[in-house]
Amino acid sequence: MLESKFESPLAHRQSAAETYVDIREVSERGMIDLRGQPGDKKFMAAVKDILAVDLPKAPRTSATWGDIRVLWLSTDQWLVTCPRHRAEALTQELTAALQGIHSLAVNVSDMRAVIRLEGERAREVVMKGSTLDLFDGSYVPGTVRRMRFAEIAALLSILEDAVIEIYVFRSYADYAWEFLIKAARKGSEVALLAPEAKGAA
Amino acid sequence: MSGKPYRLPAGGSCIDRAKSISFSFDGKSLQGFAGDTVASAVLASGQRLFGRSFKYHRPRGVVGLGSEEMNALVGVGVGARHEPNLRATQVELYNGLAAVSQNRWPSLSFDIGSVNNKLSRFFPGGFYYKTFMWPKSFWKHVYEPFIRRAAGLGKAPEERDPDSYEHMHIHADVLIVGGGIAGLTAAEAAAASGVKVLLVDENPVLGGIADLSAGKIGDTTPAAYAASAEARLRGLSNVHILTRTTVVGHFHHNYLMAFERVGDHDPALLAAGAPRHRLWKIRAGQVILASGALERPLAFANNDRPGIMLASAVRALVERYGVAPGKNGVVFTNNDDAYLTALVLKQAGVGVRVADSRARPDGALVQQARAAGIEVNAASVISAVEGSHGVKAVKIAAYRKGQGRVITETRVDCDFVAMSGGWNPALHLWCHNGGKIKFDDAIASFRPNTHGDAIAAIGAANGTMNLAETMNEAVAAGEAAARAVNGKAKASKIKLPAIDEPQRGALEPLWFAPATGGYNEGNKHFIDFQNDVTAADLELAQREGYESVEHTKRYTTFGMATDQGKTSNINGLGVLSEATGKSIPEIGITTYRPPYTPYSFGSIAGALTGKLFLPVRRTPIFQWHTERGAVFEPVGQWRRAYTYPGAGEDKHAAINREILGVRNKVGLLDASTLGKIEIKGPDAAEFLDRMYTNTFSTLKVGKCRYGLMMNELGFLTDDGVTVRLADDHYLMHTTSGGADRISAWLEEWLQTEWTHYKVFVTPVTEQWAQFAIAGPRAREVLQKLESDFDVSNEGFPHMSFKTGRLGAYPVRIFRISFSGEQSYEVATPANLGRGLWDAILDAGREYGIEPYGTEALHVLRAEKGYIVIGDETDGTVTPFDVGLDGLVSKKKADFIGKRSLEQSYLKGPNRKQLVGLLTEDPQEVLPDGAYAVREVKDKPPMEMIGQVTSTYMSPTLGRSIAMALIENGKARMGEVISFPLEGGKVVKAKITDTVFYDKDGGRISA
Amino acid sequence: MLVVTCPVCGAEGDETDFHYGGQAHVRRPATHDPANISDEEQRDYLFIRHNPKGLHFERWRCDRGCGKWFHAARDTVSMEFKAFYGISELPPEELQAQAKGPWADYFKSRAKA
Amino acid sequence: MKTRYSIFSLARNAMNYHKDWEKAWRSPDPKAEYDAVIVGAGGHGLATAYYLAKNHKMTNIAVVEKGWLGGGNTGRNTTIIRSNYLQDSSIAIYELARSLYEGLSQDLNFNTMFSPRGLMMLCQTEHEFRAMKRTSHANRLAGLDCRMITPAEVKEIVPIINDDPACRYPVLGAYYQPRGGTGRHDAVAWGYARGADAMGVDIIQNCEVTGIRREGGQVAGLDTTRGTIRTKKIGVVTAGHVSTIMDMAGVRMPIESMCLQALVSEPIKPVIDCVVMANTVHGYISQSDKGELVVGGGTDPYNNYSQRGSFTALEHTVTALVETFPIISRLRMLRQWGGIVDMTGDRSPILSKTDVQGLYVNCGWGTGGFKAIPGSGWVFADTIANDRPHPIAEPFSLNRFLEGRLIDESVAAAVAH
Repeated sequence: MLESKFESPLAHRQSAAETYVDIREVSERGMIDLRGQPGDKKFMAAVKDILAVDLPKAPRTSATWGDIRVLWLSTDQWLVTCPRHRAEALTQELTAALQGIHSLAVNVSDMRAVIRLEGERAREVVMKGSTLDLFDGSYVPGTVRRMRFAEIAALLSILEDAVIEIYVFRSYADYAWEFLIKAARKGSEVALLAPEAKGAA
Repeated sequence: MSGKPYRLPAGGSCIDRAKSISFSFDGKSLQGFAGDTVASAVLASGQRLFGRSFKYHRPRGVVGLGSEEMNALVGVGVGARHEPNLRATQVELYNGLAAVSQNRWPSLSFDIGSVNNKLSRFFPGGFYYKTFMWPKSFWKHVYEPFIRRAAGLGKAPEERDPDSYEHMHIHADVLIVGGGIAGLTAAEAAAASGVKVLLVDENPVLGGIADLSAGKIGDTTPAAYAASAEARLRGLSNVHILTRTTVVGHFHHNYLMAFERVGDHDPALLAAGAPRHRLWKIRAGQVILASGALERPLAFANNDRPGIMLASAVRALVERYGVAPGKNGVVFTNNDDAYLTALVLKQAGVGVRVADSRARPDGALVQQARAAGIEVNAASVISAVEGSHGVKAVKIAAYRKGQGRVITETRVDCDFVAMSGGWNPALHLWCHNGGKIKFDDAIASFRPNTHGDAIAAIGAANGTMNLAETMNEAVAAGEAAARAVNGKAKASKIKLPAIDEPQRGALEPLWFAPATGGYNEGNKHFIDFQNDVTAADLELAQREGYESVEHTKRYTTFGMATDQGKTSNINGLGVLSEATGKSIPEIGITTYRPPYTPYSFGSIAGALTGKLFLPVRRTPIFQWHTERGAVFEPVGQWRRAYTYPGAGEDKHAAINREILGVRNKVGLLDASTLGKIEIKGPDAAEFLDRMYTNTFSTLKVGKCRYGLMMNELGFLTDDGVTVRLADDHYLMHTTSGGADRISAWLEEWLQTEWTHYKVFVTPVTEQWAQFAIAGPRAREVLQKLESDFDVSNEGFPHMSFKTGRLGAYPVRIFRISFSGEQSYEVATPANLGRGLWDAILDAGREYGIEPYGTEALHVLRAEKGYIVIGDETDGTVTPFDVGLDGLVSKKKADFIGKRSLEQSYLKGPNRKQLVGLLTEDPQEVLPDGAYAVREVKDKPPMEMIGQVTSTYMSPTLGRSIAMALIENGKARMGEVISFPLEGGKVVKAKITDTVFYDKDGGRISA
Repeated sequence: MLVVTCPVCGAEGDETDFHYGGQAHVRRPATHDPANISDEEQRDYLFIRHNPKGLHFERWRCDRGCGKWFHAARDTVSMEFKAFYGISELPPEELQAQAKGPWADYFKSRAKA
Repeated sequence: MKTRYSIFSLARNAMNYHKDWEKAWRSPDPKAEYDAVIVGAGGHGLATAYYLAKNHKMTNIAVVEKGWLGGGNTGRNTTIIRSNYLQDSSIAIYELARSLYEGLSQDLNFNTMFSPRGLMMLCQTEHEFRAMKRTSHANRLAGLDCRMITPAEVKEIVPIINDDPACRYPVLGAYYQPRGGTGRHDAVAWGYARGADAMGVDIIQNCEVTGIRREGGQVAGLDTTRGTIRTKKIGVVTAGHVSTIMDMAGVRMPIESMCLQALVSEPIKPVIDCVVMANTVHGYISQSDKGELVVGGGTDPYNNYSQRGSFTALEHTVTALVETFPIISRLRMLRQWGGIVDMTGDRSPILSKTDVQGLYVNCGWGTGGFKAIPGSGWVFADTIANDRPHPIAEPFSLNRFLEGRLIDESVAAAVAH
C-alpha cells in the first residue's frame, strides 16, 4: 500500500535561535474555508449543529468550542480551525448539512502556514512589518485581523497578550519566516517599547 | 592646554573630561572628550578649515550648531562603512572614528579647484546656460565631464552596506516634535489627561537651547527646568521619548516619518545586532510642532570665511563643549539675542566686542554687556573681512538703515566673528503638507498661519521668541491636543512657575551690509554658502527676468544645497525684496519639501533587502527542484523549474531531452502554480457565461472545458481549463501569473455589477500540489499508483475529471493536456505534494519518467500550436486575432469584452493574425520578437507587418518552428515573408497554420 | 499614506491595506441593453473619466480586511474623505447636492427611480 | 533682437559685474486679441508657441500661465530623454523629439544641456528579456540606434550595479540606447520662452484661465484672471489640469490626474554615468551634473491634485534601487516632491483637434512627457497652424478611443518614463 508522506510548509527550516521572542511553526492545524450568509437562519443553524459553536458575526472576532476555533474573515466568510486529522471529515459533514443552502465549505488545511510568536515583545515584532496598532487596546485575545505584513498578505490571530499566530499562504511561508527571524534578532529590540512600558505604548 | 589650544580649562555641559576619545580627521589623529562632536573636537584642536565650497571651492569652516550646518560636511567611516556629507556639528565622537574633509584635491589646504574662485567673476549665477554650447559635441565630451568631476560633495562607499536597517510602525494620540522647553511643557500638558504622547527630538539630549537661554523659570535656570520636566515625563507610562530621531516628513492624514540613528554613535551597538537606523512610520492623532528656530547669518562681504559662525553656535561651543571659538572676536548682530554670546565669551575670558547695525540698541542684555565692559559699536556693520583660510581682522563701518555705501570704517584685529541676523521659525514640517504661513515684521520672518491638518506650532517654531509666551502656548496646545483626542474638557492641571527673562529690544532686519569698495562689485555677500550663491547672483536673476522666486531659486540654485535653504532662505528673500522694492510676502517663498534633513536610503529600504527584497513563492516541490539542480525562472513571484540539466549537460540539451521524454515516454511537470478557484452557487453557471467568451452553462458535470477571458477592452487576459464539479459548483484553472488577479476580478464583478447573483468564489490555488503526468506511457504510470478509480481510456476519456485516491493520497485528477500527449493532471493536498511527487517518480521509473520544466512545456505546446497568454498575446490581441473565433459565443447576449470587439479598429481590416512559420532553412531558428517587413530595403526604415511571438528548435520535428502575429496572416497561407535581422541578414519563412505536430490530435485521446 | 475606513467591516487602515478602484457610479451599458450600445456610449464607459479638482466619488476594496468593495467621497486636493458608503448605496444627501457633471445627473436619476 | 549668449558676451558682461544683461523674456500684459492662445507655459506649451512663431510665422500669439513658466511637470520631472518605444507611432514622435534635442541648445542659443550619456533598460526576467528583444527588432527596422547588451557590458557601463547572479532579479542583459540621456529641464522651458519671446510671443504668467468662450461650435476666446482675450484658436497644454480646462469648453477627457513622486539624493562624486531603468522592480535612476542621484518614484494610486510628496509611492522604488545599486544604501535622500500627471486610458498621449472648432488639446503625456517636448511642440504647432493633424500627431487623436485604436506601450513590458 502506498503510504502518504506529510511535509509542512516550513519543514526545511530549523526553529529559530538568536531571537528575542520565541518563533515556531504550527504544522498540524486543520482549516476549513466556510462561506455563507449570516442572515440565513438555516445556514447558521446547520453550521452550529456541526461545529457546536455560533459563527462569530462581529468583525475581527473568533469563537472557540473544544478543539474548534472559528475565525471571522469577512461578512460571509469564516476560517474554521481544528486538529488537522478532523478537517476532511468536518468539511464533508458541513457540506452535507448545508445541502440546498447557499454556501461553500472547502478544506484548505494545506493552503496556509501558521507561525506562532510567543514573548513579551511579540506585538513589537509584528509591528515592525505591519501598520496595525497592536497597542491600542482593541487587540485583546481572540482578535483576528487580515493585514499586510512586510510584502505579503497575512492573517493575525491574538491568542494571549503575549502569544500571536500569523497565518500566511503556503508559498510565502519561507519569506515570512525570514522576515520574522530578522525582525526579532537579538539586539534589535525597540527600547521605546520596553515591556514595562508596554501597557501604555 | 594639552595640544588643544582652544579647549577652555573648565566648562562644557555635554563633555566628560574624564573620558578621552581618539579619532582622526583627514588622517591626522586627534583627541576629544566623550560628548564632543567632530566639529567641537576639531575646533578644540585649533583647526578651522573643514571643507571646500561647491562652486568656487572656497575654504570653509563650521558655521552652525546642528542639522542646519551647511559648510562643515565630512565623510565618516572607512570602506563599506563610509558615509559622505555628514554635518560635523551632529557627528558624535567615538573611539576610532575616522572623518575626512570633502570636495578638495589634492588636499584641504591646497585645492586646485579653488582656481574657480579666482575666475568667479566669469561664473555668475546661471552662467552655464549662456555658454558651453560650441561646438555641439563638446557639452557631452568636454564641458560636462569637467563639471561633473568638480561638482558633487563626498564620495559614495564602494561596497555593499554591511549594516542593517528596519522600520517600526507606531500610533500616537499626540506627537510632539522637539524636546526643548516648549515640547517638554506641551508633553506634560497633554500627558496629564492620560493620552498617548510621543516626544521626538533630533539631538542626543533633550532641552533644545534651554542651556543657551537667559532668564529663570521659577528659581532655576531654563536648563535645570528642562531637566526636571524630562524627569517627570520619563516617569509617566503614557509618554514615550525618542532621541537622536529626526521627524523628517509630514504627509497626508498626519502620517509622519521619523529617522532614528540607533547605532551611528556607538559601533558596539551595531556589533550587538542593533539596526544602524530605524525609520519610524508614525500615525498621529494630533501633532504639536515645537521644532524651534534657526538662526540667520548676516550678509556681509566675505561672510563665509572659516571662523565666522552663528552667534548661537559660538555660545554652544563654549557652554556645551568648553571650546573657545578663538582668542578675540567680534559679535555682529541686528538683535539682542547675540549679546548673550558676547556675555558668555566675556565670562569665558575670550576677547569680544559687538557691532550692532541698529541705531540705538538698549535692551536689558545690551545694558548687561555694556556693564560687563564689552565695547558695543551701535549703528555699525562689518564691511570687510581679512584672511582667506581664517579671519585675521574685520573692518567695522558706520551704518544707517538703507545706506548702500561705506563712508568710514575702522580695522579691528580678531580671529573669529559671531553673527546673528535674527531667528527663522523651523517651518518645514508645517509646510510639507500645505500649511499656510504669514510674514511677521517683529521677527522679520515667516511664521505658521493656518493648516488643514490636526497640527499646531508652538514656541520659536511658531515665531514666539520669549519663554513666558512659549510656555503658555505649550500648555494650551498640549491640553487642546489631549481634548481633541479624548473629547473631555479638563481644567488645566499644569501650574507654570513664574518666569523672569530679560526684556528684549526690537530686531531691525539687515539684509545686506555695505562693503568696502563700490556697491556689490567684486564683494561676495554669501546667501547660500554651500552652493556659493551671493546677493549679486540673486539680483542678476531678477535683472534677467527670473522674477518668480522659484525661477530665482532654480536659476541661481539658492536654497538647493544639502541644508535646503535652512539658513539662506529668508536672507535671500530679503535681498530680493531690496532689489525689487517688493515686500517679502509679495515675493513669496519657495515650497518646503520633505525631508527636513536628509535620511539614508538604507533606512527607507529597511529590512527589505537581499532575501527580503521581494518574496519568492515556493511550490511544495521547491526543495526537490533545488536539490535536483533545476534552473529556475520567475513567473510572477513564483519560481518555477525551467529545466533540469544533468551533469555536464547544457540547458539546451536538457530541454530537448525533456521534450523527447514526453513525446516518446512520459514526463512529470510541477504545475502547482496554476491558479485554482472554486465557484459555487445557484447562479454560478450564468456568472461564468458572463466571465468567459465561451459557454460553461452547457458543460456536463465531471467534464472539463478550455475557456478564454477578455478584459472589457476586448483583449485576451487569461485562459485555462474549468471543470464542473456539480450543477452549481465549478473549479476554475487560471494561468500561474493570473491566479490572484482573476479571483479578485471575479469578486469585483459579483460585488459591483451582478450583485443579485448567488455565487461564492473561493481561491484554493495553494491548497493543492498539482502535477502533469504526460506522455504515451502516462496511463501506465497512473495504473501503477494504486488508483481506486477506472483509468482506462474509455473510463477516463480526454477532458474528463475524477476524484479518488492514489494509494493513501487523496487526489483530484484531470485528463487534460497542454503538451498534445496523453496527459493527466493530478492534484493532492499541498503538504502531501512532495510525497506524491516522489511516489510518481518511483512508479514511473520503469517507464522512463523524467521531470520536465517550463521551457520544455512551452516547446511542446508550440509544436501543437497552443497559445500562451503573454507570449501570443500582449494585451492588444483579441480571440479572433489568435484564430479562436470558435471560442467566442455568438449566442450569448453579453459577456465581458463582447461589445468592444465590435469597435471599428478591432473588427477592422489588416489586423495582425496568428500564423505558423516554417523557415526556408529548417535549421534556422527565428529570433524572439523578430519583425517581418513588407519589403526588404538596403537600410531602415522598413515597413513592419508583424512579429514572431514564439520560436523554437523542435526536437520532435527536427526543425525550427515559430508562431507569429502577421498582418492579414490567415489570408496569406503559403506566402513567404522576410525577417531582416541584425547585420543585414534576412531570414525567409513560409506562413502555415499553427499546428505543427499530430494535426488530427490522435495522441491526446490515445 | 491615507487612512481609509471600510463601511462594511469597520476596519480602519492605511491606504496600502485597501485597493483603489477608480471613478464610482460608472454605468456599464452592456449589462442593461447589450444589443444597442453606440460607440460613443462604449467609449464613455471605458475611457471618459470625470476628473475633478475637488469632490470625487470613487471605489475602494477592503483588500486586507473583509475583501468587500465600497464607495468613498474624497477631496482630490486636500485628500480628506467626506464619506464612506456601501457599494450599492448613494452618497449622503449633502454630498449628492455638491456633486457635479455626470455624477449630479446620475444621482438625480437614481433619486427619481 | 536679444544679445546672443556666448563666452564672449559673458566675458564682456563680467567687466561691469553683469549689470547689463537684459531680461530673458518680457512680462507683457495681455492684448485684447491674438491669432492663437496656448494655455499652459510648460515645456510643451512654450515649444508649441516657439514653433508656431518659427515654423509657421504666427507671432501674434500668447501663452497664458496660471503660475510661473516651467513650474509644472517640466520643472519636476527626472529629465530622461529616449525614443526606444515599441509602437511605430510612439517611435515617430519620441525620435523626432530626441533628434531635435540634439541641436536644441544651438537652435535656442540657450544651453539646455542635452546629454546623450546613454540609457539602458535592464532585463531582469526572461519575459522582460523577450519583450525587449522584440522592441529592439522593431526599433532597428525603424532606424533607431539601439541594441541589446550583455550583463558584462552592463557592468562595464554601470560598475555599481548588483551583478550577484543569486540576487532576487539578476540582470540578464539590457536594452541600450547610446543617444538617450538627460537634459536640463528648467533650461528647456527657459530656452523656449526666451526664443518665443524674441519672436514677439507674449508669455503671460500669473494669468489663470477661468472660462473658454464659444460661439456655436467655434472657439471665441478666453476669460482669465487678467481679463478676456479674444482668439479663434486655443491650444490647451495643461497636463494634469487638462480636464478642468477642457470642462470649460464642454469637452470631457479620457484622463485621470495622478501624483507622480520623484526624489534626489545628496550630491556625491560621479558614480553612474548613464540612465538606468529597472522596469521589473519599478526603479529608474541617473546622476545630475550637480552630483545628485535623480530617482523617479511611482504614482499614488488614486486621483490626486495635491502636488505633495508622499512616502508610500517612493518607498518601493528606493528599496528596489538599494537592491540594484547596493552602495546607495548609505547615501541620503535630500528632497522629494510630486507632480500631477495626466494618465490616459492607454497611457499614450493625446495630440488632437476636438469637436469644438479651433480648440486643440495636447495632453496625456503621463509620467514621460519631458522627453517629448520638442517633438510635441513641433507637431502640435503644425496641427494648430494648419487646422489638421500633423501626420505624426494623427495616431494620437481623441478618435482612437472611439475606434479602439489604442497605442499600448505596456506591451513592451516597459514603463512609460
